[in-house]
Amino acid sequence: MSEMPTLPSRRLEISYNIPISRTKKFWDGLREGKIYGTKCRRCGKLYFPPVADCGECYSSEMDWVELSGEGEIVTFTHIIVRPTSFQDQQPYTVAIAQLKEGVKALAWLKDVKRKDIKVGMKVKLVPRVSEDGRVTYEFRPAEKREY
Amino acid sequence: MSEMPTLPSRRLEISYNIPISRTKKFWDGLREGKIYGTKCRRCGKLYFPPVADCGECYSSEMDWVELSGEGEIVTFTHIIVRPTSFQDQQPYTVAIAQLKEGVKALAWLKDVKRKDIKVGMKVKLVPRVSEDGRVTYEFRPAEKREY
Amino acid sequence: MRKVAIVGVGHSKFGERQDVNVRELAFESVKTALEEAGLTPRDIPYVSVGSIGVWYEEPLPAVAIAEYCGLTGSSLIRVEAACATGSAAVYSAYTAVASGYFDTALVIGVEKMREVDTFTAVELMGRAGSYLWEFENFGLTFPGYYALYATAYMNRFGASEEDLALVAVKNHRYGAMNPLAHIQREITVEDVLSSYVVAWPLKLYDCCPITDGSAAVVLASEEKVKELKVDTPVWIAGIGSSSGTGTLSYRSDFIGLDAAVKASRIAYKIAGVEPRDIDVAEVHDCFTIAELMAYEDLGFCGRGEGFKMIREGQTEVGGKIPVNIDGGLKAKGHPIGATGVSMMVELTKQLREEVKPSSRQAPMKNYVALAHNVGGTGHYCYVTILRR
Amino acid sequence: MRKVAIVGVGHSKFGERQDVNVRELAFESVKTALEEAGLTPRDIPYVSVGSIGVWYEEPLPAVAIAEYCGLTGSSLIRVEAACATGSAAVYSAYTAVASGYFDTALVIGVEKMREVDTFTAVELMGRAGSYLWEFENFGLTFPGYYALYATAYMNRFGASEEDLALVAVKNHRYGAMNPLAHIQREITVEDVLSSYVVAWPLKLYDCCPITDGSAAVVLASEEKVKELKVDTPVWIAGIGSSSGTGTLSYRSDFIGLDAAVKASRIAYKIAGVEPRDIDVAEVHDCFTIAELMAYEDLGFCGRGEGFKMIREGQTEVGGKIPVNIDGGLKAKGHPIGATGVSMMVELTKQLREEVKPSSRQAPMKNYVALAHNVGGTGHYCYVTILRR
Ligand SMILES: [Zn+2]
Ligand SMILES: [Zn+2]
Repeated sequence: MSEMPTLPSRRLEISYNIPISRTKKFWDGLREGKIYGTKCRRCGKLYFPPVADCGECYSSEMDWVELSGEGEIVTFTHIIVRPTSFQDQQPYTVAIAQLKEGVKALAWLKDVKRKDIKVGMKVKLVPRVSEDGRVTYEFRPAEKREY
Repeated sequence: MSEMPTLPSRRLEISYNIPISRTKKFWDGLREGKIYGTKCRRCGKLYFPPVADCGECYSSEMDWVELSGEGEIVTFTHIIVRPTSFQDQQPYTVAIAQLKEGVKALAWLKDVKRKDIKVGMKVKLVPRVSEDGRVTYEFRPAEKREY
Repeated sequence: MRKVAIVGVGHSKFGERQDVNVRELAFESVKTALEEAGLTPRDIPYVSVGSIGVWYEEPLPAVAIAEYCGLTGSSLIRVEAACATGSAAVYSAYTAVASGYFDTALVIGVEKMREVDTFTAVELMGRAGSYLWEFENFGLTFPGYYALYATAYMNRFGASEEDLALVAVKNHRYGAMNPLAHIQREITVEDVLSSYVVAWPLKLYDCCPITDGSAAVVLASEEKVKELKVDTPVWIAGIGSSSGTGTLSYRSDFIGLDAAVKASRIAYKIAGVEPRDIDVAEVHDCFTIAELMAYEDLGFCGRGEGFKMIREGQTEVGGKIPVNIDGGLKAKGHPIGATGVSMMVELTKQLREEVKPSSRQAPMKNYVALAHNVGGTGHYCYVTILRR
Repeated sequence: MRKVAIVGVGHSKFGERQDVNVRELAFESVKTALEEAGLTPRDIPYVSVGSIGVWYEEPLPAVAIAEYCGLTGSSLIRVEAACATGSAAVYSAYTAVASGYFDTALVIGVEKMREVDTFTAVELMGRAGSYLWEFENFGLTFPGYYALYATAYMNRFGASEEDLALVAVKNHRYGAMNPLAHIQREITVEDVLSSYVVAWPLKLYDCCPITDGSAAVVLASEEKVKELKVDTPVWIAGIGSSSGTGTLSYRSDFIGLDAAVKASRIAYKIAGVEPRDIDVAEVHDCFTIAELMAYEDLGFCGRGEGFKMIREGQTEVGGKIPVNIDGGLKAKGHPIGATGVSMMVELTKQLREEVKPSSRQAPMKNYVALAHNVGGTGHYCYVTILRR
């Protein structure tokens, strides 16, 4: 910060209670080891992340569809400079993969050395409970192998 | 809060270093027991709170003018329901007074019973250092008296 | 300048809506508005979103909502004018269509305020004045800002706390008839006077609740109105807007809002109408005092006469100018970015004479309606005049 | 639709500006813009302010700035389109004047990002994607979003980290000639490659700095331009805008921005020009990869050929289309709400052929210039074409 004279403001602290009623099955699914997407009953569009309403045909009748989680990396990055709320984490790798059901997913890629990660690499999206109790999901290599 | 299922977000914490270079004399003045306004050297307009540029004639040549602080209450309120960052304060009275130099000021009104506060009451604006070290200013009754 | 009409409206249930996130909440209104207009999201080239945010998790609400509603690819903008944000979003879409740039536009107003606790909401609203000179050391709150006006107004004109309470009683009476209102319950003057003090002289029932909600309107040019064969287009006859100082102590007095006076005079002039021509009005009653000042700022009565209008029932159905007969911000709720758009939805329905129950339908003589939407404490004001 | 011209421009020094607050910073640009136009604040009926806020203390910046600049009473609006906010503010004022509602308008773009620490700024920017699906669990950052594009682009087309570095080297070279730029220092490819990794493959010198700054432009209708006897009005020939999904994984690929392609095609069509007609362009180089994709999205070259343009020096002065010859976001800085307005200021000066030193003045053939302003990672895009 600058050495110009400043007045420190009052600290603002905010956290949100994000409503998940309409996609609760997704979060429950993670705890049961499942990755769900939603599929529009009217037009058939598949969504991941899941949605409760279809932006394509405006139907709100969606079916929950379990995804295989199997896919291929489309792109990735290693995030070194991290936001305040991720300062306690080690640098992490974020990847986007094309899942075999036709949708893409974005998540951390774990259990693989940085130098071994390539576009096109086969991965599997799996549920995970983080050290601090957050229910989330991550990619892992589909199989251990050498490049 | 609701009992609907929610996901608690990451906490956001923000505080600002507010630049005061161009009005530093005001804040220094408070520590010296003085209340300063600024007066445009070109068009003569007097400002309180002070400004570094004149919105009237667009000159940036301003003189610092010490104000008497003497004024009359124009309006006031007692704030009972307080923001998070004022939760440690007792309810407070905010008043706006017309100062005799022709500008108005807004500040807390202290040292007077609520029932004794009236529009038209004579007050004096004085510098103050708060318990937690903030340099600020407040109104006090111009003289102790009965209504 | 092309004529522009409202050709479809949508409105969510207002209230504590922790059953939906901000995208899902917006979808509820967008769906109905598009259906009414007979359009699909792919027919919409321009979308303006009015939302303040900060009390919900998405910092780019326009993008998140456009994605959710299948509107990605449209020309997209988010606007802010404090509590007049909804009207500013309408205005932005209005000039986009009036200029000839687009033939249709969708306006979405939405706010999700109940994802933070009450004191955080009070903090976030309180900061939205002149932070350094009013909040940092003096902890002003939104009720506090209006309380400063209430004290000055009552002192100057001899209005009483009971007069303020009458505004709340009227608006709750109509809110009780509006199934979309946050609070659908009648109250008495005694209820208001005995409710706890929030910022003296304003008590709990002088204040609007903290509300989640969304509203949407579809605008179309005159040619498009013909093409769509819209039965009862509601025309935007004129919009006036103006602003006030951020710092309250820079204001000349505390008995009315200069921005509202100026905005309304511009709107009247453009629309070619006078206050007496208005059949029904929505005014910005975030606090009871605000509605009384609005009567005066809008020229419904002379300065200092607003509290007489409420005493005499002149702003009820059957009175001189029915005001806030949907419950107003006071009972319907004030999801900030949605409020101005919600006013357009209500007035469109009033002008179409389709409000149910009929005790909540204003009688139409001139088919002219007015929306008065204030941002902050007169920091902004937008006045919109509609005509069938 | 009326013709609209830029008749006055102002621009603050960009940089870490903890010597001024947001009001004082805006004043610097507004003063020059009004002086150039020969107008006073009382002549301005409409003000649009582009600013994201959250990193400075005032939640109602438009109100605070209007007050400080003596503009209180004007029709006032704040707009947001993420990092394209400045262009959206221009667009809002443009339609307000083009529609016939106002004869003049003032656009103010301003951001004060250095009042919070760097990691808080990273957090605030990172949240501005799809909060729930990208930030909450995965901590995406703004460099991270663009890094996902860089990886895909390099993998697909065989571009190298050196190619990205060449963008930074070019823009720093011009930034070093621009006294208003945040970073006025030339760098080498080696400097870029050896700087620390922020979000692989992007390194520190692939990223724009965190910058404070303001810019302002005055718009006027054709009649007003005549009345003001403006010597060299710069006309807004066309504005196109579009949007992309908030959630990155909903995108079809990561080698270009759909919103930029669509926005530019709209702008070209309205202006009646083609990419080869552009004499000088400002493109949104928040990261080096973004400039390469911009060449392609704007049709300056084919898909996958952007890195060849930079290798061949085709976007320098003397090349096919000089790009970001004021230093770009990369060296001039990227005070978010100011950036789009700053692009208009620079292009206006280029079209007036008054840029000093002359090594930073693009040669004019058609007197046509283009500004490409992206919000987020293609969440928004505004493309504005100016013509003298
Ligand atoms: Zn569908
Ligand atoms: Zn002056």
